[in-house]
Amino acid sequence: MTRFSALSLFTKAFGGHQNWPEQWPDAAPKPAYDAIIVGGGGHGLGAAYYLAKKYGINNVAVLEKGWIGGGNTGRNTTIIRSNYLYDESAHLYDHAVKLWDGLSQELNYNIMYSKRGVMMLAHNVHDVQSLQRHINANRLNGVDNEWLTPEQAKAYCPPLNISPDARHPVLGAALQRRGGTARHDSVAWGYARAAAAMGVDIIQNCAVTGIRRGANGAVEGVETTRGYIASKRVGVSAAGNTSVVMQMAGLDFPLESYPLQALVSEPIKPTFPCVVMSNTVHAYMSQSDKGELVIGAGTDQYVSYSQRGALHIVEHTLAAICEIFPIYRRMRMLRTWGGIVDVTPDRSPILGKTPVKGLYVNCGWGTGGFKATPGAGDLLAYTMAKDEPHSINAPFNLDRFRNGRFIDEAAAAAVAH
Amino acid sequence: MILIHCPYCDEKRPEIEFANAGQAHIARPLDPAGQSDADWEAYLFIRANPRGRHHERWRHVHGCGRFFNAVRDTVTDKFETTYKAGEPRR
Amino acid sequence: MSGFRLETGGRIDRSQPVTFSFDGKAYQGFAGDTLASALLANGVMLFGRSFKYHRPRGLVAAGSEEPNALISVHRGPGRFTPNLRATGVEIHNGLKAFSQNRWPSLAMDFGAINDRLGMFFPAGFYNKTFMWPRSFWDRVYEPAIRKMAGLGDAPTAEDPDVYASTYAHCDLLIIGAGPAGIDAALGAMDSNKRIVLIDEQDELGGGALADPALWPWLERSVKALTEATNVTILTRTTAFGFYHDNFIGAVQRLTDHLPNVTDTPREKLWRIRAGEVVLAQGAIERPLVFDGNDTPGVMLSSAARVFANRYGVAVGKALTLMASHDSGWHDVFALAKAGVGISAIIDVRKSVDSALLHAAERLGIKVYLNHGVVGVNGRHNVSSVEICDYSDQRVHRINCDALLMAGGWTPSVHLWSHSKGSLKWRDDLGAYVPDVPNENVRCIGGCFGDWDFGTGAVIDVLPTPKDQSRIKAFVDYQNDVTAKDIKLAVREGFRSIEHIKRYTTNGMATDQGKTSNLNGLQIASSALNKPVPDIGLTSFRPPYTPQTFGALAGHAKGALFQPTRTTNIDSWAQAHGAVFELVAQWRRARYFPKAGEDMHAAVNRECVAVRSSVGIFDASTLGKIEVVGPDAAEFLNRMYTNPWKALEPGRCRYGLLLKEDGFITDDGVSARLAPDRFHLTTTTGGAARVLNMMEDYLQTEWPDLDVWLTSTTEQYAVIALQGPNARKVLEPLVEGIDLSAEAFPHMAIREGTICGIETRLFRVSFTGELGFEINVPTAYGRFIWERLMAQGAQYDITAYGTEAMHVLRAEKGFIIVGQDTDGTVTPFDAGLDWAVGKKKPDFVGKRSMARPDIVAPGRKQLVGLLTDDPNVVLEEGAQIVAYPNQPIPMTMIGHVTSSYWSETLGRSIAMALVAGGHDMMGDTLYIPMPGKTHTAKVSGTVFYDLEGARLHV
Amino acid sequence: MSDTLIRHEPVSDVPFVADGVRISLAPPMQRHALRARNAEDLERLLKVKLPRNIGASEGGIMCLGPDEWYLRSEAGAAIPKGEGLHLAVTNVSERSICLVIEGPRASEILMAGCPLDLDQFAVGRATRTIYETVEIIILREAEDRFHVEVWRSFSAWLWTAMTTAARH
Repeated sequence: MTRFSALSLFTKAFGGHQNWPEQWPDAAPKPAYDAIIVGGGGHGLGAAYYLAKKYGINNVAVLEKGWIGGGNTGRNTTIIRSNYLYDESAHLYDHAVKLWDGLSQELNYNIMYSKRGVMMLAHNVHDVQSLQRHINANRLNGVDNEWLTPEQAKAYCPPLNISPDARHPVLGAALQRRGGTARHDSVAWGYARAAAAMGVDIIQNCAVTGIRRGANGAVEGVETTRGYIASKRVGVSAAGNTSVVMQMAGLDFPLESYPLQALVSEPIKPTFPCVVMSNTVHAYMSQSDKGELVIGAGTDQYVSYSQRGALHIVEHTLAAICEIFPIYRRMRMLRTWGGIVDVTPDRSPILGKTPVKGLYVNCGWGTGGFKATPGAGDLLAYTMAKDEPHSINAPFNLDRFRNGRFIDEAAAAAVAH
Repeated sequence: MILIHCPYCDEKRPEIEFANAGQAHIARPLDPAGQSDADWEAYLFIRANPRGRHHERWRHVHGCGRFFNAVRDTVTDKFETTYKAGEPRR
Repeated sequence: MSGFRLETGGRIDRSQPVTFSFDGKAYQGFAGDTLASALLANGVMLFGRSFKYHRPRGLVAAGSEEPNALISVHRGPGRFTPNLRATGVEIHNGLKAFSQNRWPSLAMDFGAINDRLGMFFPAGFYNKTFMWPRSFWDRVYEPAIRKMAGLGDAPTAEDPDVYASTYAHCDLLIIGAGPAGIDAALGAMDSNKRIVLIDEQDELGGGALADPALWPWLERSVKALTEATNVTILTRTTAFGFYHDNFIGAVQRLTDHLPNVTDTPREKLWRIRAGEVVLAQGAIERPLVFDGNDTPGVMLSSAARVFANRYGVAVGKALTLMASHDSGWHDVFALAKAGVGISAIIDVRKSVDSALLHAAERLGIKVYLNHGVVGVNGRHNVSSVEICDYSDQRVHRINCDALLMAGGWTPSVHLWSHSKGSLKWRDDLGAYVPDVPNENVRCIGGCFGDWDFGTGAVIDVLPTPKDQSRIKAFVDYQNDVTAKDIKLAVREGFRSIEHIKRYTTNGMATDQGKTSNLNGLQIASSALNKPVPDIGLTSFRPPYTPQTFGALAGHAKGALFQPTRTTNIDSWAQAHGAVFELVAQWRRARYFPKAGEDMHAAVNRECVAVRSSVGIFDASTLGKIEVVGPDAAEFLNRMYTNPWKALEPGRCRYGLLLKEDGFITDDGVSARLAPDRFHLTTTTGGAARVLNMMEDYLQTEWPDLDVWLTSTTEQYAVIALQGPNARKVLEPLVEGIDLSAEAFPHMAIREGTICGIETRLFRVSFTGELGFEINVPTAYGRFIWERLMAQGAQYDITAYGTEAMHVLRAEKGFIIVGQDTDGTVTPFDAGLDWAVGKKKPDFVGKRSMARPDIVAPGRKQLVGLLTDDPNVVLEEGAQIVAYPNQPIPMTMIGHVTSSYWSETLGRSIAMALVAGGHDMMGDTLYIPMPGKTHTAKVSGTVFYDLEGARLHV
Repeated sequence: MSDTLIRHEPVSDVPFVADGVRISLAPPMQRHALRARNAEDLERLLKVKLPRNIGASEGGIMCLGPDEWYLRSEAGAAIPKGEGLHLAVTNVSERSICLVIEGPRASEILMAGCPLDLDQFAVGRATRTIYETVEIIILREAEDRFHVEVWRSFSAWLWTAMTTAARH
């Protein structure tokens, strides 16, 4: 693997950039692997990378039905934060944030992790109570999250409207300074390149059509559009399509998949210094390195795989944005798109073993999977390598829906992920 | 904004008059106490979430107020049919 | 100076000169000019700087596909708009336009250094560097990258303009009013169909506007359509998105073209539901890809024709055409006819239709077949071009001041694709055309690939003897994506067109790739050595062209953003200086400060008044549901945890509602008015949710029950009269109800009149004092309130708000669902076992309460907390630990849900959810806060009048 | 004491008038939600004829759902409760107010926020629907006159929304 650096860029420039090698080879499936990851998003590619890097399993294939990073990895608003309420969530997401830090250097691929800070707005007394509860819990969990007065919030994010006459006045905000954004495509590509360099096969345009199980019920391999591939370890990291894949193994899941839209404005010079989220008004926004305002909209109300959202969702989102940031009313929406988010009954992910031996799952991240990318990848890799969950992802098992041990951030605090 | 045929009003009405109510034909067990934890979990949480033909419930909440059932393709978002609550699965 | 105004021709009104400015310099144009045509007429060729290399750029197109000429418009405070296309800005007197992305000036831009260093910034360069030293990323590299990025400046002040929106319905929606669209409208005009005809330009005609021969027809047609009563014409309107079931979003621009700002809406959002949609959006000409194809003065030949015939502007005095398609020849002939000088026609093809050759000959235009442009001279304007004879690779120079490109045509299938209609590849056009529709929609004319200006060759990059790796042949002008960037992406293993797009950013600029996507596909296809259809097509995403946030938000601004619900008594609270809080959609009085009082002083006074005499509280926002029918009691018995069948008419009961998962979702006191009629109350925020949940069970699980639910939340204003003197205040005003303790005990309801108004009078208390809740028809709420205030004056009756209400209920240990419970709390956790009907075989949520983790020990349970220092009021949301001296992360065993200063008790009180709390009475727990760890003892949740004597007086 | 002194209405009693449209508050009236499996049960109780098709209205009674009717009557008219019968009569007289939208632009103003095709909405037809996010009941009283029933706490918002649309 050619090492990326200013120097290599400089020298290659004089060769007219003619001799850059492939960032990852376009592998064809081998008959068998020690481990297979279904789903070539950031989570799946990350899992393959950590399997090879940390757990010594290099004979790994990542099967992607389309092109890597083409699902939710390439369709989200790239928010990174870990200021979650429950210990389980805080530990899970903070594990990811710790891995984000330094990931560019580790992968030798600049994924542009920008610690611009994530600010969550409180618009009413209930919001204040719930954000205070977060801040206190985060503090004792060693997760940074601090309270800002409206004036402090305005100072941190000048476009913010803190007029007390606003329909939803800002009563304060919770700020996680380590939170921020990253360049979503680069995350997928960086993991792919680093994993491939360690022997992982990245196989695109290869859709899984079946999961073969042996007499004892354990996984033996997967049928794909490019033939049968054997492996006793299969990790499914297919986001919105998880239910479909799991049914191939005869498993029904507590999941529903909804369309989620996001949009960007035309690029403008730096104007928005951080990430702002408002769950009461239902809007969140940041500005990309390219200068676009990146805005997350809500989900549609019905199950859909069409990646096609409704206009009224966008109307409501932009009305909300214009209420919180009135200076942007003349800005223009450049592009909208839809993703498919898989949602569990408690809006927390499922990450661990399944009732089928050798079949592992990472799903249910809803609208918040990107921020967890390195953590989810690492924990899925750990669980597959040891055939048991890491203490961090142990609580995010399937059994909790049977036993009633929910990790329900939303119900607890009406905080959207 | 999809158009939804309300089987009670017998006309297509805009989506914002309706509230989706999740997967259809999941009847509440008559004897909840007699359910195993697994059965109860299935009733509460396990969903088909199919990529394709999907049975779901809608409520014409800002219309006639009725809950009803629908068959919709989740890939095209197109409705195959809608029918009144209590009518057999289609 | 190259561009100039022609003596005659064009649709501009030469009798109406218009004065405007660009970068501070005043210019003159005519009514009907766009900023682009007017500046061209003044010889301006340099319009902007490119995104990455800051290369000087001029116009490429004449329409909304323009990638280069992005400018900002200043229209006074709050009316700054960046990134507008000069080709779409209609000039008016006083228009102030500015170029972008340059410093200090458009002609002299320091950023252009990037161009010199361009070789170090290939596609994806940022992934490969800026990683060392690590700390530099946050502090040096990223800020620098961000500063370079972006196009126009950001708005800095609130936009004073208003925006409108509406729904509309029609039988036939025609999008695009070129010849095809107009013909479609004329054809349907005589039916009884409601027709809407939309076009993004300021007048109908589309391509016909650049073809004077069609103007008489156009005039007749527009007249006919304008007169037809069943045709609605929307100009300056862009259909930007095609959504489910023929639902189209369109934005109409109403005032930007007017010299004076008015108070009429700036733009209007049309949300159109159409029976049938006809797409007639035409096609967009494709540039050719060759070294220097971004030099100002290099533009689409169809654009040059539009400027000449529609605006009476020549883009130069000596034009050269570089063609691979016949259409360019026709353009050039039209230009010659309009009096524009043509120096040569160059065509990559070895042979073309002889008719074209003869026409060129007649006009005396020199023709070079089997030639191609391999270089362009001039930095801010074309001065000459190098052309190569492909037969012998010899290169020679042709002088010209503008170079026209005719690279073939791309049907505008954007909206078709939004609608999920499929596309098929046509090799002869080198383009995708509509195939199978997914909605009731059809494409006609140019966007169907159906045009009459001949054929052409499809090529990716013009052949050149130069070293391909050294030339700058642009594909995406705005994002500075060159052919070699796309080849680099392929070389680095990006094979899907989506990957190539994302890696190179080709087609991701504000023009959404209208002129670049197909060239990009062709180049990728040859680099990958695969036919175009095999490498896919990037998806078309709304909007077709960028649309303002304001238009999409429509009316929803300020007061109209979301309704603020107010009660009938709200106006009184406002008049009496209440401080309000927002609860769900409601606005509620939080406290009523007297002069000099802060919240705590006011709340203390209000609480003491209730405990010592009488207080009055507006409880109108409580949700109410009337449950009527023979099976009413049976239904409630199944819904709530409590038993209801034995409740006698005239009595009330506290009801606890769970979700089927066993967790508390709502509560409230409900009354039985008659054997078959109940008056339910719910929390303020829960009203709609609870009614929907009950309807759900009633309609789908128990349709056999004869019971009906009606929301009466807004039928009644509710006034809570609380305190030892409550009865004395009420007695003189009520008729038909014996208020004595014996006749009207706690938790009873009576119907009668108050001040002559019918009332449902509850004897209930959320304060622990003797209390009544007076329900009267909403319209009379304020009247009754004021009568009670008058009557209570002798007892110093005190209005109190939600904050005092919270303190008073907390002193009694009454919970607030959503504050003391949080969606993970069972009745047992909350200490509400008494409210669960033990004998009932079933109720909603019962089964879930038997799940392993719900019956397991160590669940968080609601308890009281008394701080060792009575003056310390804990923070709501503060976390609780058993051992204070643990390292981070600490093991948290619970959190404070409610915490107040109790003036009545002269100390602080709190409630908390604590793991195993019910077995911890008297234990000391710790609350670590920044700087100090507080200690508190676990107690019961009732802090005042434990035996409840005060309720029953 | 006269009613006007003791009633407080959420919107102005001064009509809004703009080019082609007039928006005004209807006088107080009685409103009842009628529910029953069989329309006959209600007809027997109320001695009136109920429209059978959803969307139909006659004699001040609108059919809003398969088992739901909305009765509007003059203030003071006696409406029996039907105690013990297999039906439900609930008094909701003061739950909502009625805005009268009239004039050639009436349907245009309504369609600014209501997604129904009111050009095709016959005179005499009534339905529950929505205006942006606010639930309403509309009755087309005449070609150019609509009655809009809206819950009181939403009526100020609706008034502003429709008068704003009318001004534009």
